[in-house]
Amino acid sequence: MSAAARTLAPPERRRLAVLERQEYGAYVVLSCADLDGPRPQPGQFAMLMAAERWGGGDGERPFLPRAFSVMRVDSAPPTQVLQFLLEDVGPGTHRLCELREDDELWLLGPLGIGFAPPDPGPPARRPLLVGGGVGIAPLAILQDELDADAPALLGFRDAAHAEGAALLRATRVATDDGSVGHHGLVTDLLVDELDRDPAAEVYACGPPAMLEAVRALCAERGVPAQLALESGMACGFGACFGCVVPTRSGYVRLCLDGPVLDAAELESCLVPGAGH
Amino acid sequence: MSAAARTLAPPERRRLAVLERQEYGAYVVLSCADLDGPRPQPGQFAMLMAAERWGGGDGERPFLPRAFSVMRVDSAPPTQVLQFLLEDVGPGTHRLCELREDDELWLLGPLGIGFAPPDPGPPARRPLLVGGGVGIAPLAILQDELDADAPALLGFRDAAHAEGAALLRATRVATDDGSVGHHGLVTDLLVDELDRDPAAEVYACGPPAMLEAVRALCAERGVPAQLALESGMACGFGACFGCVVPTRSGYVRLCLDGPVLDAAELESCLVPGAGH
Amino acid sequence: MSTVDFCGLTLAHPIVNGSGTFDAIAARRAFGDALLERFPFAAFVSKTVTLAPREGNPPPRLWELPGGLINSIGLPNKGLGGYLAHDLPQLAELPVPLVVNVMGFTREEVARLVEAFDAREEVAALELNVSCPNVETGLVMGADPAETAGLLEHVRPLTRKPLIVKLTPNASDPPAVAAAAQEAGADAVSLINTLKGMALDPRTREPWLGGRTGGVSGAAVRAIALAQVHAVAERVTIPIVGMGGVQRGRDARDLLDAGATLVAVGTESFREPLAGARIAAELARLRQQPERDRAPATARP
Amino acid sequence: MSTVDFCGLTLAHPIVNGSGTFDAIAARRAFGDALLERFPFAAFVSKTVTLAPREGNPPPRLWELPGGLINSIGLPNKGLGGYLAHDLPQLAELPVPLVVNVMGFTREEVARLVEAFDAREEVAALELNVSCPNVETGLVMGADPAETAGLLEHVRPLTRKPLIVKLTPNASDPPAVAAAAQEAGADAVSLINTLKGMALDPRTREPWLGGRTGGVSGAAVRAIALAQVHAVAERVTIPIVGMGGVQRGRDARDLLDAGATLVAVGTESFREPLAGARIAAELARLRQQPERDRAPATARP
Ligand SMILES: Cc1cc2nc3c(=O)[nH]c(=O)nc-3n(C[C@H](O)[C@H](O)[C@H](O)COP(=O)(O)OP(=O)(O)OC[C@H]3O[C@@H](n4cnc5c(N)ncnc54)[C@H](O)[C@@H]3O)c2cc1C
Ligand SMILES: Cc1cc2nc3c(=O)[nH]c(=O)nc-3n(C[C@H](O)[C@H](O)[C@H](O)COP(=O)(O)OP(=O)(O)OC[C@H]3O[C@@H](n4cnc5c(N)ncnc54)[C@H](O)[C@@H]3O)c2cc1C
Ligand SMILES: Cc1cc2nc3c(=O)[nH]c(=O)nc-3n(C[C@H](O)[C@H](O)[C@H](O)COP(=O)(O)O)c2cc1C
Ligand SMILES: Cc1cc2nc3c(=O)[nH]c(=O)nc-3n(C[C@H](O)[C@H](O)[C@H](O)COP(=O)(O)O)c2cc1C
Ligand code: FES
Ligand code: FES
Repeated sequence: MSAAARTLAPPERRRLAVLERQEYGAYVVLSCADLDGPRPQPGQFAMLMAAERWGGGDGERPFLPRAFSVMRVDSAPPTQVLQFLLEDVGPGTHRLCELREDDELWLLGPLGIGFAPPDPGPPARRPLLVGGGVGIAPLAILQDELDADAPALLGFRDAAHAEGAALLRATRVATDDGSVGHHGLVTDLLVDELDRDPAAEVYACGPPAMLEAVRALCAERGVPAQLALESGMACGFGACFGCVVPTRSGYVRLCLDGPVLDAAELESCLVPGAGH
Repeated sequence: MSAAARTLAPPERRRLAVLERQEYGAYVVLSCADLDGPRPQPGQFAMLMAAERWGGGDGERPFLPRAFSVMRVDSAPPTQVLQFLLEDVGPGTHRLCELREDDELWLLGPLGIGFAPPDPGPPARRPLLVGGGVGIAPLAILQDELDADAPALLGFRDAAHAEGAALLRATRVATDDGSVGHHGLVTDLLVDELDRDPAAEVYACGPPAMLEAVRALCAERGVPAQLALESGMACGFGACFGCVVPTRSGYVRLCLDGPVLDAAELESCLVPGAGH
Repeated sequence: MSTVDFCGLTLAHPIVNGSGTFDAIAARRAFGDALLERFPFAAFVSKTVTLAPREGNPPPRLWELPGGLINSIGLPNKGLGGYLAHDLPQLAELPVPLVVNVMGFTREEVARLVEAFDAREEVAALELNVSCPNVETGLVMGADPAETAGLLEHVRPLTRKPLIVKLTPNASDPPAVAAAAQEAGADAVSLINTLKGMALDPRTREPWLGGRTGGVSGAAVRAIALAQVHAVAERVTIPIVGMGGVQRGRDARDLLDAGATLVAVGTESFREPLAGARIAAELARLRQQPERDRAPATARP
Repeated sequence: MSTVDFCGLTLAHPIVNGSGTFDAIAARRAFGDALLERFPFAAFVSKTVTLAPREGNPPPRLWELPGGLINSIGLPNKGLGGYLAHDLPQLAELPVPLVVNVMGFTREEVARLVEAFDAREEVAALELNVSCPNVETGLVMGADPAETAGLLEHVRPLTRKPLIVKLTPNASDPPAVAAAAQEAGADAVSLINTLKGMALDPRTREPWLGGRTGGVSGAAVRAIALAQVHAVAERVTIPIVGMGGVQRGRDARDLLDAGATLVAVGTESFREPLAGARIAAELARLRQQPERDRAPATARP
């Protein structure tokens, strides 16, 4: 597989203004002005914290910054706008979801290694994007960068979450409760696609259980897959050794050697403590 | 002197909505709807904290509630509105000064013992109100309750702070920088008033140095004085023993046996740690 | 909610107060009898009583921390005589059992306090505050297993009332101290007391607190308290009163799951006088429907 | 800013990193050589090195606290051989002196580490992490004065490089341990290491951390660190590296005024990689114009 993608981050965190806050059902999209930041690669992430009052929430948290995939980059020089997709699951995401236009946040990034560009082949393989829940975020920027509109198979809990599908193109949706699209798992859609044409390369991000199902399926069918994982992070730049995930070559710091990992490196995606 | 004034507080803190936020130069006045709260006495105080994000400010504070004198009660049944006068001097007051209409705060109160009603005499003594800086707050509600408009002698640092004088009636103002009114200390004005007519009873609140000057002056002239002191408080209802001030009868908890103390009980108003 | 048995006492729920963090007599002055109707604790633990009266440390006595507080109150109290004459009758009016916390600077002092309260049937149990140096040996009683055992052997025979030993966290091995206390006849242990902390005056650069150093409490010590309660629970079989930074039902549940029988609320009462009642209610809810906590679990499909 | 002398090393300012809280090699991968141009610390302290390689504790390794963090990283490292072969050459490229932090489970292990680094001139000083049990005696070296003295006597003769002993706060009497270290020839002490803490999984009710317990750091421990640094400074004459919860110039100044010569920044670097540089600048400003801090003093007339 071709070289993975890392754009270096400036070591200084940047104070960015929120330009826009949009709601997509259960999700919030924050657009931030990052004028002189480097352009992130699909799959890279940033550490974010509100510039004001990062703390004093439930249980006197948050304190540490939080990791978020870059969902989309919108560069109309001189301005570069970074978009993030947020789901309120605790004090950190809650605080960020509260931010309104002109509020500010601290951003460190872009961080980590993103998705590697599709293998030119031969054999030529069509990219398939597979996302679950808020894990669809890095697939949006990836879809933007891929020449053709790669099909995006997206799984959600319910209709409110499925509204997030509007952020991608060429989508097929599955919901746990059947309220939208296929009633079942997104991996059902993946099986379906791979049955139609196995010459595919899978790019996936989502909760551990979903990623594990994707990994097992692709392994079984010999389909290459790049998986964007999650784990609890304190720093995002390799300082704390807190974000390790087990791989065939031992623990790796997900913030440094991931978050995108080649499925072949993983025995399992069920990282203890991740993805809650 | 007649019995000091304490209205009991309900043991449950109340969540109040901010109805209005006004600025008076360097000060902020918050008006809060306290429908079913008891009516506070002049000189009583409340413990306040923002209902959301009380924390995450400078140095990861605030954490504990903060004490504030009730500045004014505006009862047009069924609604009772409590007003507080705030000066931003640190993370707690900063957060409260940030609150806008419809934001909510937690209030516990009314707490402590307020000013005792004027001694009926004989000899009859005219009430004189002496305030410094944000210490003018309890004098406003006191002036409202006193039959006639008792003269209020008010000292401020500069013109921006002196705008607070608009909150009282019958005021004579002194400023440290001479930008408004008398160029000098508020005690100069007090000397002046006492020279004109020594048959007075003084009600004072302000920074320690000012209170101490008032105390010494009144002691020297045999003028009775009630002083509203300050000290660092954690609880406001006698639980922590943290707010003690030294009196002739030993340490007393200012939140329980004050904040208004009879000047005769004090050797000095310079309470260590208080007032900055 | 189901009642809790603690050393033979039957309590309405597992939430009590930490000694010195709630003055029921003062609170009644501030809140009136409404306090008795809504009393937040299942038992009341009174502030440390010493043999002689103490006026406490000079102010300032408080310094706020991130999610916490340093206090250097200095154990002000009326002394044994004053407590018996003035405080005990009023505390006896509370709707819950009374636990009296005592401290002495010699074993003999502790013995006299224990004897005095053993004689009072208003007193349901005794808590020994051993976070102070023994002036005879110079060792902090609660930091040294032998010191603690020696103290217990000395006072255990003097009362049949439950004896709770309150451990200090400023020790290399609190579980060893707890084990020594159990060996020597303690009926229960309580922990944690405050951690030693300090602040400097922003201007003078001298220690801010009149007592120079003080004790750290509040949310900031929560994880330290949980670790110590868990470690002590692995060493002793007697019941544990767990405390340290409890703000919510889930914090109380953590301590109970770590091995505590009761949970004490301290600093949080400063922020909310009825915090104890709220926490007891939250705890009851959590126990009925633990899934509540799982909300985040399903937050992502 | 005026330079600082520390055990004969001349440093550009008093701010360094806490061992294990900044991986300069990893940071260079994330930030490139821009890191070297803006390097935030006046000296670099590397993560604890052990004789044998360690992969560290199973995840999860982190739990967030009010104003802090529990970590159970478990000292992952390439071992002495791997460090010498891979890390040392890269760390030697840093624009600041290198302090190597080592830990052994026996005195002999520590001795071998000290000897190995004594031989490398890339290494400016050594820090001994004594927060672990001596497998021979079962005692935590840094919690017991005699253990610490014994270790020092064993390794002191092996190097002329400055030896810094990193103290654990989980001890009854850190000043006594510091005094023992000085007696036995330590050139400096550093404190505080992390406080023992724990968290339970909200769902399983089992310990959250793969290592079951972990170490508490961050703003939550600031006041505890200041108290211990102040107490140690009253007992020893050798220089002190103070750390624990430093987020701002004023936190650093508190530790310096309490007796520290250098201040280390740990957890705050996770929130801001260049925190060390910011704090050094804030400190310099505070020292030029201490009145800055007085602002609140005059906030009320
Ligand atoms: C590389 C990467 C990219 C990501 N991209 C996105 C994204 O694009 N959009 C998005 O919404 N999210 C994303 N996440 C997840 C996001 O970082 C987390 O949802 C966020 O950190 C949660 O913080 P919180 O305070 O809101 O919730 P927390 O309270 O931190 O809860 C989140 C989970 O952490 C655990 N937890 C609970 N309490 C604690 C505690 N005290 N300390 C430690 N863990 C605790 C539990 O398992 C809980 O379910 C990404 C994560 C990574 C690593
Ligand atoms: C009875 C009473 C009535 C009051 N009425 C009013 C009022 O009407 N209006 C009003 O504006 N104010 C009033 N105050 C004062 C008000 O309570 C304080 O200004 C407020 O608590 C300051 O909190 P802060 O977080 O803004 O500032 P802080 O940061 O708490 O600073 C305030 C002072 O506290 C000290 N300090 C600094 N850091 C700490 C720390 N970490 N821990 C403890 N102390 C610290 C310093 O001396 C500092 O100058 C009253 C106080 C009392 C006791
Ligand atoms: C202001 C204050 C006073 C205290 N006084 C006492 C005391 O007199 N005796 C005692 O044993 N513990 C005392 N403590 C310790 C508490 O009982 C409790 O152990 C500690 O505060 C931890 O609980 P918390 O974090 O919930 O406050 C005091 C704590 C505080 C904050
Ligand atoms: C994630 C993490 C890893 C650490 N690893 C080490 C280590 O390897 N060796 C060591 O001596 N101290 C280690 N420490 C302790 C720090 O060096 C420092 O003593 C402690 O974190 C207190 O400082 P702080 O509050 O600024 O973080 C570690 C701390 C953290 C948070
Ligand atoms: S998050 Fe700190 S090393 Fe990865
Ligand atoms: S503020 Fe707690 S006793 Fe007065």
